[in-house]
Order: sequence, then C-alpha cells, then structure tokens
Amino acid sequence: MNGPKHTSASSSSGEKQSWLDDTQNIDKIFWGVIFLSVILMLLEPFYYKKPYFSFEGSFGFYGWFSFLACAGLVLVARSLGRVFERGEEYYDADRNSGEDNR
Amino acid sequence: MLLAHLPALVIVIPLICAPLCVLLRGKDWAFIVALLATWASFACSVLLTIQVMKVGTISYAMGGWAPPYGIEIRLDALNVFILLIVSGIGSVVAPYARNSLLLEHIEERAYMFYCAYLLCLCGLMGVAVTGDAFNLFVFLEISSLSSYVLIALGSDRRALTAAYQYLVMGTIGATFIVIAVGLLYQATGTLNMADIANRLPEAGYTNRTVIAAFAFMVIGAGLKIAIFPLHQWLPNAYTYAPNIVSAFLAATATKVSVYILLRFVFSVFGVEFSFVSLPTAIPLLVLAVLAMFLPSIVACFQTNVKRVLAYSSVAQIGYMVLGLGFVSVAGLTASILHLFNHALMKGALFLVLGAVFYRIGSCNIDRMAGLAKQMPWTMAAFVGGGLSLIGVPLTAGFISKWYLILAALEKGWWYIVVLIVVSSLIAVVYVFRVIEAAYFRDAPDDLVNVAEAPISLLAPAWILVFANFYFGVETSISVGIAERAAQSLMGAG
Amino acid sequence: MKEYLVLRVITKLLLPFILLFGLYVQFHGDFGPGGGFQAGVIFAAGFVLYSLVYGVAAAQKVLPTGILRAGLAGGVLIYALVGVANLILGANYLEYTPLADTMKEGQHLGIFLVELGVGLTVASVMMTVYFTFATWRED
Amino acid sequence: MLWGIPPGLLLILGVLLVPLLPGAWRKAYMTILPLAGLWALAGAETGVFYTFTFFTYEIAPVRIDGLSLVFGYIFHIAAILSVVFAWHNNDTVEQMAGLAYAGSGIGAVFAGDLITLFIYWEAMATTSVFLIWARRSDSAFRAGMRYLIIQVGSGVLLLSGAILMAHQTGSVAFDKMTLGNLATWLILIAFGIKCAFPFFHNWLPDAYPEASVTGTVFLSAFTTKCAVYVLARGFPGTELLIYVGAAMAAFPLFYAAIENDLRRVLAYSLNNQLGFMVVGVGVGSALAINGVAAHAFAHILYKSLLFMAMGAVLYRVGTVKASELGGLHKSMPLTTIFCIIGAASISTPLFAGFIAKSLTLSAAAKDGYPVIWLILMFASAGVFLVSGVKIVYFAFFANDGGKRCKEAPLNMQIAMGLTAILCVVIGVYSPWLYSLLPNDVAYEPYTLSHVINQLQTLIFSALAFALLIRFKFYPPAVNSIYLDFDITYRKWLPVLYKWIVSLVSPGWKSMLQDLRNGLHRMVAYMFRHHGPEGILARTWPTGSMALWVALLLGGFLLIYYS
Repeated sequence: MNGPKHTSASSSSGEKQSWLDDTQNIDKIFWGVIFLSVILMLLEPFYYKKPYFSFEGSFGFYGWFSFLACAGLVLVARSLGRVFERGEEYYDADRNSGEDNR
Repeated sequence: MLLAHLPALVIVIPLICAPLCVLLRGKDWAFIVALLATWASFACSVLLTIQVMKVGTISYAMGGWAPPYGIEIRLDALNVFILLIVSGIGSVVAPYARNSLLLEHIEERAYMFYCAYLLCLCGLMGVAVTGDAFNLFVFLEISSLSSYVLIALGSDRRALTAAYQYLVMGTIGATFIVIAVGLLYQATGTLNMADIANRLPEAGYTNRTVIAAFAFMVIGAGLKIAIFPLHQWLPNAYTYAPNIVSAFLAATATKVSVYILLRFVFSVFGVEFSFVSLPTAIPLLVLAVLAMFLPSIVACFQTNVKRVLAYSSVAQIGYMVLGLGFVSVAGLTASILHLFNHALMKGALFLVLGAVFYRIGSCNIDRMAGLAKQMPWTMAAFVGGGLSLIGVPLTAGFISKWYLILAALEKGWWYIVVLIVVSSLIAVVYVFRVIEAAYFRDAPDDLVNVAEAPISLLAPAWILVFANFYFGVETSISVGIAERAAQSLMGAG
Repeated sequence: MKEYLVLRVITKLLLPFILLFGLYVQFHGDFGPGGGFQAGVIFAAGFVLYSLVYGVAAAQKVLPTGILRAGLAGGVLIYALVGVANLILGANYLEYTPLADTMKEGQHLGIFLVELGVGLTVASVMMTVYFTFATWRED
Repeated sequence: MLWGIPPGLLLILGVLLVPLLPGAWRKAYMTILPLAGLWALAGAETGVFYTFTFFTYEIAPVRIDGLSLVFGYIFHIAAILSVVFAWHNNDTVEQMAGLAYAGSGIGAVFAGDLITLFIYWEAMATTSVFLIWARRSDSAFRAGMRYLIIQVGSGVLLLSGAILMAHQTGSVAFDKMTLGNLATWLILIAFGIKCAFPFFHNWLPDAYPEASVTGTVFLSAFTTKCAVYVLARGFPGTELLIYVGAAMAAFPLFYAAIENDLRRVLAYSLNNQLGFMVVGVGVGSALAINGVAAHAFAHILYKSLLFMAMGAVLYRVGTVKASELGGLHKSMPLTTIFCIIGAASISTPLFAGFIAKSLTLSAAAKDGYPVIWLILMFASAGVFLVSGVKIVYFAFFANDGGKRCKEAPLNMQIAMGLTAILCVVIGVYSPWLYSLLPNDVAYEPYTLSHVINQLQTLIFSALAFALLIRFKFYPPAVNSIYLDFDITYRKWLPVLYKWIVSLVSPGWKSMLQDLRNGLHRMVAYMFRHHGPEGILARTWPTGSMALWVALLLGGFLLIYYS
C-alpha cells in the first residue's frame, strides 16, 4: 500500500494507543514516501518506455507531471476557494428572511 | 326487441328509479335501486356502443314522431363515448355512496341524495343522447338543477354559497344556450340539430342572428365547461361538495358540457362557419393556453387538496379546448380522448380524497402528512391517479398528451408543444406536493392511529386507478372511438 | 284570519269550484287549452288559498308532507311508466298508439295518463315549495 | 430471461411484493431478486425481444447485445451490493425506491427504442428522488425537489427529441445518431444532463450528499452510468464529447480539493470520472468504447465502495464533514481498510481501476489528442489525490477529532468486503473483465513501463499531498460551501425575480387597484339598478363572475361583427 498514513497531530486520548499516535512514526511515513519517489525516479533509465507523444518520453515525466498537477490543483483550488467560499447558510439566507443579505 | 329501445331505456331507467328512491325511502332500498339503475344504464351504454361501432349512427324517434318534427335520439361515436363516460363513472361511483354519505350527516335523507344523483345522471346522459337542441337544454337543466342540490349537501356551510354561485352561473350558462337555440330556431325554423345543420347554409354565414347564436352558444357552453376565465364557480363547488359528488361531477359534468360545445360548434354550425367564416380558433387557443397555466399555478399554492384538484380540472379543460382549437381530426381526437382520460383520473383522485376524508375528516395537505403509513392503499391509489394526471407514460394521461402533441406537431406549432410540456411540469409540482406530504412527513400528533379506508371506498377508487393504467396501455378502444368521433365531427362540417 | 268571517265562508264556497276547475283543465287538456301543468298550478292554488285563510297548520293536515312527497315522485313515475308500457307493447317510448285498439284512442289515453302524472307532480311541487317558504324560520 | 420477464422489469415488478413481506424474509427476497436477475441475464441470448407496434412506431423493449450486457451485469451487481449494504434499514419506501430505481436503470440499458428509454429514464428520476427524500431532512427535501425538476426536465427533453425524431424519420429506434438537427441535439442534451455535463452537473454534487446513507450508494451506481451507456450507444465518435469530457474530468477536481463534505467530494470526483468516460465515448474507437464500458464497470464498484465507507461513517458518527472527522481508523479499522481499498481501486495496479482506466487513456493517445491526454493525466493524478488520499486521510487519520464510535454494522461490512474483493479480483485477473467487453480488442495492462509509470503518478501525487500537508499549504477543512454553477438558479434567478417583481409590482398593483375600482363601480352601478344593495352586495364574487361572462360575450361578438 502506498497509503498516505501521515499526520502531524498527536492524539491525547487515554485509550489504546495506535502506532500512528506517535509523531515519530508519522515522520517515518513522510520520509518513506519521499524514499519511494526517489526509487521510482531512479528506475527510470532501466526500462523501455513506449511513448505515444514525445514529451511523454522525457525523464521521469509521470512523476514530475503528477507532482506539479497535484500541487497546482490544490494551490489553484485554494485560491479559487477564497473567491467562491460562502457561509453554510448562504442559500438558506434568502428563504428565511426573504431578503438578499449576502 | 328491447335492444331497439336501448337509446330510450338508457335515460329512462334512471328517470324511473329516481322517484322510486323517494317512494321507497329506506336508505338501503334507495341505495340498491340507485346502484342497479346506474349499472343498468352502463350496461345499456356498452350495448349501444357496440351497436354504434357496428352499424353506425342510430336514430330513435321519441313518441314515434319522425324527426325533424319529433324529438330524436341520435347516437354516433361521439354520443356513445360520452354516454359511456357518464354512465361508467356513475356506476363506479355509486357503490361508494353508501359509506361516503354516512360521514357527511345526511344519512337520514340519503334517499333524496340518490334521487338527485339519478336525476343528474339522467340529465347528463340525456344531453349526450338527444338530437334535439331544445331537448338538450331541458336535459342540461335537469342535470344542473340536481347538481346544485348535490353540491349543497356538502357538510361544510360554505357548500351552500358554492351551490348558490354555481346556480347563478349555471343558470346564466343555460340561459345563454337557450338564447342560442332560440335564435337558431328563428333563423332556421327547426330544432333538430341535424336539420339545423342542413338549413344553416341557407340562412347564410353572414346572418347576424346566426352569428349571435354562435357567440351565445360558445359562451354559454364555455361557462358550463368552466373555460378560463369563466371558471370561478368551479373551485368552490368542487371543494365544498360531498366527496362523492365532487368525484362524479368532476368526471362527468364538465365533460358533457364540452360535448355540447363540440356538437354545436362542429356539427351544428359546422367547421366552415365556426372557424373559416368566423375567427373562433385564436380566442379559444388563447383562453386554452391561459387555462393550462394560471389555474395550474394557483393549484400549486392551495392547501386543500380538493381545491388543488378543482383548479387542476380547470387547467385540464384547457387541454381539451386546446385540442378543439386546432380544428383538425388529430386535435379533436386528442380533445375527446382527454375528455375520457381526464374523467378517469379526476374520478379516481376525488374518490381517493373521499376515502381520506372519511378517515381523517379533512383534505388539508398538512393533515394528510404521513398518511401513507396509515393508509398505504389509499395513498398508493392517489399516486396512481396523480401519475396519470401528470401524464407519465403507461398511464391514460400520457396518451391524451401524446395525441395533443402530435396534433400540435401536425400543425407545426412548436411553441404549443413546449407549452403543453411545461404545463405538465406544473402538474408534477402540485401532485408531488401531496405525495411528499403523505410519504415523507410525520403525521400530526392526533392522527397517528388512522385505519385504512374501508374496501367499499377503496374498490371504486382502485377500479378507476386501474382503468387509468389499462387505458394507458391498451388504447385501441378509447383511441378508436375518439378517432371515429373526431372524423365524423370534422366530416360534418 | 279567524276574524274575517266573510273570507272564511267565501273560501269554503270557492274551494270546490277551484278544484273542480283544476280537474276540468286537467282532463280537458287533450282537447282544448290546458293540461297537466296548468291544472296542477290551479289545483295547488286552491290549497294555497285555503292555507292563507285557515293557516298553514290546517292545510298541512289536509296535505301532509308524506302525501306531497309521494305525489311528487308518483307523478314522475306515472309519466315514465306510461312510456315504458308503450315499449313493452311494442312501440317507441311515449308512442301511445298501442295503448288502445285504435291509434286515436291510444293517443288519447296516453296523453291523458301522462298529463295526470304531470298534474300530480306540479301540484305537489307547488305545495311543497309553498309550505317550505311558509314554515321557514330564521334559525 | 427469467419467466420471460424483461430484465429490469423483474425488479420493478418484484418491488410490489416488498411491502407484503415481513422483516427478514423481505431482506432475503430483496437480495435474491437482483441475484435472480443476474443469473437470468447470464443465460440470456443476444437479440431484440418483445417488439410490438405502438401507434405506428416499432417498440423494442429489450435489446441484448455486448454493450448493454456489460452494463446490465454491473447494474445487477451494484443492486445486490447496495441491497446488502442497506440490510439494516427498515424503511419500506426506501427499500422499494431503491429496487425500483435499480430496475429502471437496468431497463433503460436494455431499451432498444427511445420511447422505452424515455419511460425508464423518467422512472429512474421519480424513483431515485425518494432515496434523497428518505433522509427526511428539510435540506434533503429541497435538494430532492431540485434534483427531480432537473431529472424530469431531462426526460422531457428526451421525449421532445424522440418525438421530433419520430416525426422526421418515422422511427423511434435507438441507434447511433449524428448531431446536426434539433432532434439529436435535444437528445444529446437530455443525456448530457443525466451525465452531468458541465453547467448541467449541479444536481449531482447537490443531491447525492443529501441522500440517505444507503440511498447514495444506490444513486452513485445507476443514473450517471446509464447516461454514459446511452451516450456510448447513441453518440460514439462525436468529437464534441471529447472536449466536454475533458472539461468534466478537470474542473470538478478543484471543488473536490477544497470541499468539506466528504460525500460531496466523492460526488465531484464521480463527475470527474464521468469525464473520462465521456472522452472515451467521444473518441469512439473500439478500444475507447471498451474503455468506457470497463471504466464504468470498475467505477461503479469502487465509487460504491467509497460511498459505502462514507455512508458507514455518516451512519455511526452522524457527519461526514472533514472538519469534524479524523482519527476514525481506531474506531472503524475495517471500514478504514475497505476505504483504502476503494481509494486504491481508482487507479493503482492490481486493483480494478487500473486495468479499466488505462484503456481510455491509451485510446485517447492512440487517436492523437495530446492536450486531451495531458488533461486526462492531470485528472487521473488529481482524482487519486482528492477522492483517494484526501478522503482516507481526512476521515480516518488527520487530526483526531475525538469522535469514538462502533465499527460499521455487520451488513455494511459484508457489503464493503464483497465490493472490495470484487475490486481486487478484477484488478488482479484482468482477462475476466476484458472478456465481458463489447469489442474484441487485445490489450495488456500489466506491462512494466505501464506499471512503473502509474506508480510514479500515484506516489508523486501522494508526495505532493504529503508536502502540502506538512508545510500547511493544504487548505484547512472548514464549514462552508463553495459557489458552483447552481448559483445561477439558486441565487441569481430568485434575486432577479425579486428585482423584477419589485420594479413591476407598484405599477402592477396600482393598475390592478384601478381596474378593481373601475369594476367595482361598474358592478355597483349594475346592482343599483337590479336590486336592493344589501342582498346583492353579499354576492359580489358571483357578480364579478357574471361580469366576466358579459365581457367575454361582448368580446366574441365584437370580434365576430367587426
């Protein structure tokens, strides 16, 4: 599993502690993901790609494209979110007061 | 031997049984007499339909006086179709009366109800069968007078006002019709409808008397039909009448009035006069379209479900007038078909409301909340009728809308098609408001232990619901007759 | 109206003649002007006069509601059944010919019976309407 | 076909028995019914059945061929899994609606003509809305109403298109169509609404998160995939769809990335996955259509699994807001595992999504659409981020929200387990799914380069997520909603309406007032001459009715005599 099991939080509840409650383990996962990424990049010269498009053949295309896509997606979404964000009652407001109190 | 006299018997049976009910007095006896009378009439109607389908138009001379001098009973496809609707609904509704009446506080004078019911049936069927213009007026008055009485029987005090208003408006309508008949008599010297039709061209299409007669006839019949904006008597009358009466009248009375309009405009005056020489189609279409929308929207905001249905009736009448306004065989077929299908769905829905009223004493939408749990069969019937009202495929309502759309397409009137479809969407809103309340809200605290309606109320309602689905799939009978009627109407002009 | 002796006496005197005239109009209907409708009204007028002078209660004693109702329904029934009788005898509805041996007599008898029904109903209805208004009170 | 009952109709008719059966029997019956349907379908021959003539049109209620079979199988499977997931639920209306809805979806897939299709199409709309209303909350009711209007509207468009088509060609057969006249455009738009094309998509993220716990699982499977099927049937190779699909694949992700309600996140990512399929339909090659079918098959499974997991969370915790969840892996370990399998099934090698999605991507690449291919790659990485990593992270890990609850009910575990097993089996043994596909195309998903490339995509996607979280760039989950296209009809339209009303109403009112005064005077005048004021005054409404009669008569006479 290449699961995203990392968290920066530490649980304070007294019940049975899970492995994830320890911040150190979170770090381990974080570094594990980075390690895996590096490994996958290092594999690049050792297999034959059959690219449909020329850019697809560039070094580590899938890796860096995916990284940029995701980072870009979240960052763009974040700024879009600031523009489009409204209170949860946004659509209900009119109905209750009968006025547009935006 | 009796077969030859069926055209007379079909109206004579209720006519004889009405006074019998009064003489017998006992409410059970009266009920049995009424039941047998309606069923017998229905049987006669069925036999007549078969006969007409086989041999064509039937003419029967009352008192042995040959038409056009004597009164003639004349049956073609349209007549028997109307006859079938009226007697069919009448006989489905009749068994319902026994239980439905109990609640509405007229039990001790139930025989009077049965008498008025039979007279109303007799009048409506009389209108449908007669070939004599003045006789038609007489039968119309018989049915109208008895229906005023029936409406006034409602348990709500407002029923009296409603009946009174209906009386005033109905009388104006009937008066207009009799004025029209009088003017026609002046112009042609005959009262036999077929004979009038023959002699009218002689009188001339620009004859002012004939034109006035035509205007009076259209408005008079329109008032009886409740064409928008002449519909204001209808919502109150249907709302405050006893439930069984609402069901019966909603399914039959306006239909018979539509028949009068069809018969006079198409057969008596003729297409040439009504639509070519006079600009009748456009005003009718405008009124029809207004009727399809405004009352529908009003229906969406009503809290009393009976009122919702009443306004929806006004809207549905819009469809019938619309088909009439197309002035084509396809349009008339749609119109006549909707006449039939609308009788089925409105009859079913009003009967369901009667069952609801029987148990919870109200037809208010808030009181009906959560009712589906307690009265599953009743509300299921409502859903069935409601789907038909919306025009969901596999129901009768769909068939009539389909033909209406076909008729509009044939004319190439796209915008009308759009209007038909959009107005059906409004029906979705008012039907689903009720369904939502019944299925998805919690019942009011005092109505958590409501029993299912008794079988005598459910059975008639379900018969009609079933009919809605049956005639939504098997269309050969209804469409067949409607098409023949439409052809003969157009051909006559 | 107890004190108007003249009226009471004259009413009693007139009443048989009014009723007789009613019957005349009724039975002469098929020969001359008249018929069930007019006769019924005249007949009822006699009773109305009686009740005006002697009081509604007295009139109702003569014509109780039950009888009126029976007359009301019975008249219609007579009318309808005469028609059916013709049917059974093999003619069209309300075609009186077969009621007797000759056509003339048949028509005669048929109209006579039908008019009787009409008269009965009209008289009963007139009286019912009159009584309804006369005994009506604001609740 | 079982007892000669057409597929789909079996379920719809079977529903009628549901309310008559007591508790446990009913559940067994409801499970067996779709199983029986599946069994019957497995033995069915291809061809067109039960044709008859309605008016003058040839109606073909059942058409079984390769394309409809794949969808038929998966719809039955989805119905079984959804029913199992809903075992704990005793709401009769919901049970009936769920089965009838599934039946309508199946029926629609086998419809051989547009009229039959329309009937099932509307049946889907009207039955599914009950699954939303079954939540029995005010907002669910309103969302359901909006949903119903849009869905029924789609049906109306379809019917209009069908009628037009019948008018033009004299046939209502449902076959490949080409755009170019009003009829086909109407039909395309009708399909597009159900397929959540951009600007028609709002009903999806609006309604699905409002539906009941079990209802959403049903909903996620049928409506949209049925729309994909009809597109694949009716408009394969329509180039326009490629661009529409690409837009669909990309833009919902931005909403999914920031949305707080996790079921809404899933709804948006469902929309994104539909985009993939629509691109496949647009490409239209044999490989692409195979891809569409395979992707729909896999997607129903893993999206159901994700919705089930979120449903279980909602059932136990009472909310699926990211801002209120976190740390649930301790309370619901099994659900966590199933959810992770669901997330992995989106595109990880050895899981269902991997072998399905790559068909579409290859098809787009082979036909030479580099930009589209890049957008799909972007969407492919993004959807893993938002509907895989984000869902799992925020629901089960992240900051421990302190919520403690029981593990999901047993039946939910069974349903999730079965779905998870299917996801893995299909992923591991790819020939099985491929053998079901309509076209005969050789394709091998497990090549070294493909596997490594895919792993690179996923791991770097996860890496991006990890870095964003670690350096606090990831937008925090907050309680809010994000404006979407539905603002036009939920906000602007009412505002516009009110504005117009406020502009018009003074004039309108005064006009009405004048009119009323005028009428009043007129009627009063008439009354003065016709009777005592007292009695007739009470009948003023009747008088106004009579006035209308007079007006209308006058109007008619005026027209006639002029």
